[in-house]
Amino acid sequence: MMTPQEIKDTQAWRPMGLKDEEYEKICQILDRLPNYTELGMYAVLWSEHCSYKHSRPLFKHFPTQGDCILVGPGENAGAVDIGDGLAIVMKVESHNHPSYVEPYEGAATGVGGILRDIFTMGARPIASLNSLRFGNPKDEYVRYLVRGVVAGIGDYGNATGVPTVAGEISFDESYQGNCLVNAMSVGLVRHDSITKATASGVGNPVMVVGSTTGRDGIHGATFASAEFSEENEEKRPSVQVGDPFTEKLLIEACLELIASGVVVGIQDMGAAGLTSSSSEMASNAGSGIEMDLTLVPQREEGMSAYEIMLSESQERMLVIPKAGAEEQVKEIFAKRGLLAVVVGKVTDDGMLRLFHHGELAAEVPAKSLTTDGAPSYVPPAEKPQYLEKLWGYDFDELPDLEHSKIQDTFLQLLGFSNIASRRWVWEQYDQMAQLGTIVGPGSDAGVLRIPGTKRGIALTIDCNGRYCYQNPKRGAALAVAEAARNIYASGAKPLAITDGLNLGSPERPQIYWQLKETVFGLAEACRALGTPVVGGNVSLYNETAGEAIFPTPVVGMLGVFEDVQKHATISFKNEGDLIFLVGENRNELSGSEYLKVCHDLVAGPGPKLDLETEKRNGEFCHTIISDGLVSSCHDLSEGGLAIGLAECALAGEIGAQVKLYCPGRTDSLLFGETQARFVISLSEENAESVRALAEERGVPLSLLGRVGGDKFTVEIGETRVIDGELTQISELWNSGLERLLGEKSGA
Amino acid sequence: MKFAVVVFPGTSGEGDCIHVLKGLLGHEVTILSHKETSLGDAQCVILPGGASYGDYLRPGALAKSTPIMEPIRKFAQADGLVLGVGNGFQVLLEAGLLPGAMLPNQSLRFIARPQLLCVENTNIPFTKLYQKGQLINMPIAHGAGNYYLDPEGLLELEGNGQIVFRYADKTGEIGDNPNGSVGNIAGITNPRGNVLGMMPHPERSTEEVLGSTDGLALFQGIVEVLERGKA
Amino acid sequence: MWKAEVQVTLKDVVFDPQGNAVERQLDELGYKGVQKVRIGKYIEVLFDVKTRAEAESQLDEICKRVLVNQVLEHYSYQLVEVL
Amino acid sequence: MWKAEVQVTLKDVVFDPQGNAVERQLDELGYKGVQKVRIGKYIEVLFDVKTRAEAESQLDEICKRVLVNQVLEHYSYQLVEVL
Ligand SMILES: Nc1ncnc2c1ncn2[C@@H]1O[C@H](COP(=O)(O)OP(=O)(O)O)[C@@H](O)[C@H]1O
Ligand SMILES: [Mg+2]
Repeated sequence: MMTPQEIKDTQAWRPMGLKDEEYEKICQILDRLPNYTELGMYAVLWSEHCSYKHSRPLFKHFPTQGDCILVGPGENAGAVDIGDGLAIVMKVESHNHPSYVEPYEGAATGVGGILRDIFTMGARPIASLNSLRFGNPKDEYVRYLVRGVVAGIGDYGNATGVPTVAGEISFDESYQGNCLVNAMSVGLVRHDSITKATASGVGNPVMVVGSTTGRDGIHGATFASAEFSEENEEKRPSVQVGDPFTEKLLIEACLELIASGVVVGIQDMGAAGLTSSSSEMASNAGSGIEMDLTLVPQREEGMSAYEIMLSESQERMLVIPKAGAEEQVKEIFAKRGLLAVVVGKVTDDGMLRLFHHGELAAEVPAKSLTTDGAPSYVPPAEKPQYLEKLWGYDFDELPDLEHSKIQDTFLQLLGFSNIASRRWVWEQYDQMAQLGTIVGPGSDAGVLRIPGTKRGIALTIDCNGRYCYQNPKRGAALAVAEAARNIYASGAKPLAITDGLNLGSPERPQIYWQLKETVFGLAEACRALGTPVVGGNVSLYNETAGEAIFPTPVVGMLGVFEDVQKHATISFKNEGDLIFLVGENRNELSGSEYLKVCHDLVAGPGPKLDLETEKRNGEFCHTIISDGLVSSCHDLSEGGLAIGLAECALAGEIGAQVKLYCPGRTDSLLFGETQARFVISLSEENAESVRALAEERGVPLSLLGRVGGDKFTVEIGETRVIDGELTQISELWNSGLERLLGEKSGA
Repeated sequence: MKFAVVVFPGTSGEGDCIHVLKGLLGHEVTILSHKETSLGDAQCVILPGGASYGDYLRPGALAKSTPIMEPIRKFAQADGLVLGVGNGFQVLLEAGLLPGAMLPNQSLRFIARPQLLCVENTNIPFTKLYQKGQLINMPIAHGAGNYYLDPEGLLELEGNGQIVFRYADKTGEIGDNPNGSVGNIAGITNPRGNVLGMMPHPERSTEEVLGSTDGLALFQGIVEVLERGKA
Repeated sequence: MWKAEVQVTLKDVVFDPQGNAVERQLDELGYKGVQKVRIGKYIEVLFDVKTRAEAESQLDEICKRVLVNQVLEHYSYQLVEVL
Repeated sequence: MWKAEVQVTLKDVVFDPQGNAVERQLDELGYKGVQKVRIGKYIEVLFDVKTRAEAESQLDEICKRVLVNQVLEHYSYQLVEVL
């Protein structure tokens, strides 16, 4: 191993991803030259993945306070009060790079990591969600990625007994060389059991629990902070094999341990393993930690201090119990065949001090490693040029859709990768485990009941990357708006969000501009809709060969029901029900799937945003659902009105007859993606009350048609422009994804 | 009634069974760890779903040789009622308490969805409250439900009426097979009819809000038989 | 120390869904020469015992009790002494 | 015709959760001599080609493209001529 002087002479920090000035800063902090182990620890923790050094200064813009917020950003996950002394803990995390290299294990370990963030807080994981982006499925490698990622997410969640209740998946060339795999996990905890990552109480023992430590995944965090390149492919073994079995044992052991009341602090070992967990816990408590690395259970011979500190072996946690409780901790883990070993103790000098084979291997101020101590940058920002071109597009140039072509266009969209039913995906996920799921995937939001109460929660995760590309700020706000709409449409009240920011390299001014705008957009929408941010994840450097992905800020939102029986689904239900549109159609096409699929065009600034209208229309839907006035409710998103209506009919396996009046363009009426709209169905007898309420609230409401029969038809004026047997369009829609993924022959 | 639910390391379906047996039906339920060597005074033993040992090696392969399996074997020999659901069925197969074995689903994908079944045998305690030929709706959720048995074994199974459930489609025809199982088999019993293994989840179809109540009759059937036995 | 290399294969009469899927995929990719693919397990077990006989008898038991499902599978193995 | 017998194993540095769980279970069952278990795949591929060279070059390609995940796995094989 290199000496400190050799490090200095050979500039060994550079290949580790540290800048020269960062090395200088380390020398200042230590007031000496760092040794190799210390340098490695700084390199990993000061990577973008761990320190958010390019994004952190922006976080202050997020609203993070609210009556229901129990734990905001900064902990392993946020915690939100849902009443009755209960809280929901939630967080999103990305595993984009590992999943691109090894989709099955990359995605699986992503799920494992986010589950640990949840049960670390003392919460039992009760639901998972995921948000996925891939390139064009025509490409063989893309199909391989999709298959592997979905199976990996499924198998890990299924084996740990956590249901997947919602998610999203979409395809665009922008993700061709860089897929996105964001996993979200949600847990339930009593307020008084919420546990934090803190190493307080001088003299308390520090214990490593769970799996053994090996050489796997060393430098995974720096890997996730670098752009994709050939060279990176060589660092491959930083992907690991997930171990859902051990994870399940770990969940049960940790929850039992926390319930026993002896835990002072607990932290999972995610990116940068022992280094990040120990320094964060010490830093949170303002304490120090001293460890003898020789005591860390190792699965390989001859591991160095550097390797032990940087290993990202999965399914491990760091626990600080009260002094004297060591045996109790060991027993809880041993019962399940898991290790629990004292490796050190809490000190009061703020230092992270590590011994290995009797020698001092590293000694650094714990705080200097964490986000508080890491450097942070405000890089230059510059509005990208492509925007002017997009925004300058004149939609009058575009010929409107002829009536005779509508049917074919409708069918084409219905079977298209971004619109066809996601059944192929969610059927690989156990949606019902734990028997809490009242509405699983296939509606607008997943709905769960909360055992022992009348309450329930609604969960969704959303983002339209193309909108964000066309206008990052507005697109980000629209992601929040869409999530809220999905919550409202299920009958719940939006409470809070967790976000996952996926963008390109912040070191490029145009991307940093996107990042800034994205944060502003999220913040603005969260303020307007009253949903604070309780935590999130940042994944930057999502680019290949200098091409960045669409900025993709995924928004995971939590909503709450006082009475979960009063929820709605998207399915049309009763013959004869009236169908109404809530909200207004605008004459706009920008950002739509239609424009992309049928005209291969991305133009304009995306759909307009009006947060007040979003709130008004959403709350209106929430009210009529709570009052039991509607049979179904569905918000309109990709594919617009025609597709949204068809989705309600297809989900309910019942036909619908719709009559539209077309004052503007036909294509935007049918397929435009104007926001703040919902389709509801209700019985004739409830129509008056719903109309009256709409009027009172100033919500536009228009009658579209009736539910019934076994056909789906749409008329414009006197012309029938869409006319399909439900069974036929159902086949097209249900098998669309399978066909595109080349899985149709299946068995 | 006294039910015992067996929990192997990694098992996750015990909560669903307890919710139904205790929460909905009001019976006594004890949890038995895999290390237990006695079933206590349980009147019916349930091996629940969820991936024991992470489904490593083969589903059920590592659970089958745990200590608890010995008393279960004896209990079954003494005509005690044993129900294996999902992973529990796989354990019963691996342990040889039921004939045959499980292969990965033919699609090689995990599949979770509502599923129609046809009840073929109503002469056993578990299904006495169903009608022969009745079409029932129960969710499935498994990665290896592709039941295999050699042709001679299959003939014997058919001859003895040991096939209890088969997959069926909306029209009531046998088919819509989700996993490629031989003969569209979804559940089987032993020759004496006191051990039932099935891939569909009756405990997940016991409440209208969860989509179906068709599984309730299975538990009620068990209770009826046990009550009569006691009287 | 003895190292066992165990091959576990599906019996010929048992349909192999995984092998079949790979076979079809290879065909689609244009490997027309590929006639058949069967997928089994390859398990390495390291024994810390003195004699080959000891290793062998333990291995046989382990295969039958845990590693192999004899309803579906066959197995064969090589045992080699390692330092 | 040529028959390839391919052993696919996890790279040494990669942790094998399955093997680890089997190892622990064998220990519980009292097989104290078992030191380590690693679980991989054993794949048989039958080629209808004339020469060993042909079979070999196809096999290598197939392993890399389909059978083996080189991020995590190694492979080795034997090729034998069959009638
Ligand atoms: N990756 C996924 N995992 C689980 N469920 C998914 C996934 N992708 C989509 N779904 C489900 O499919 C349905 C349709 O998805 P989407 O079109 O994104 O809905 P929406 O437009 O209402 O957000 C939703 O119920 C969603 O939860
Ligand atoms: Mg929606």
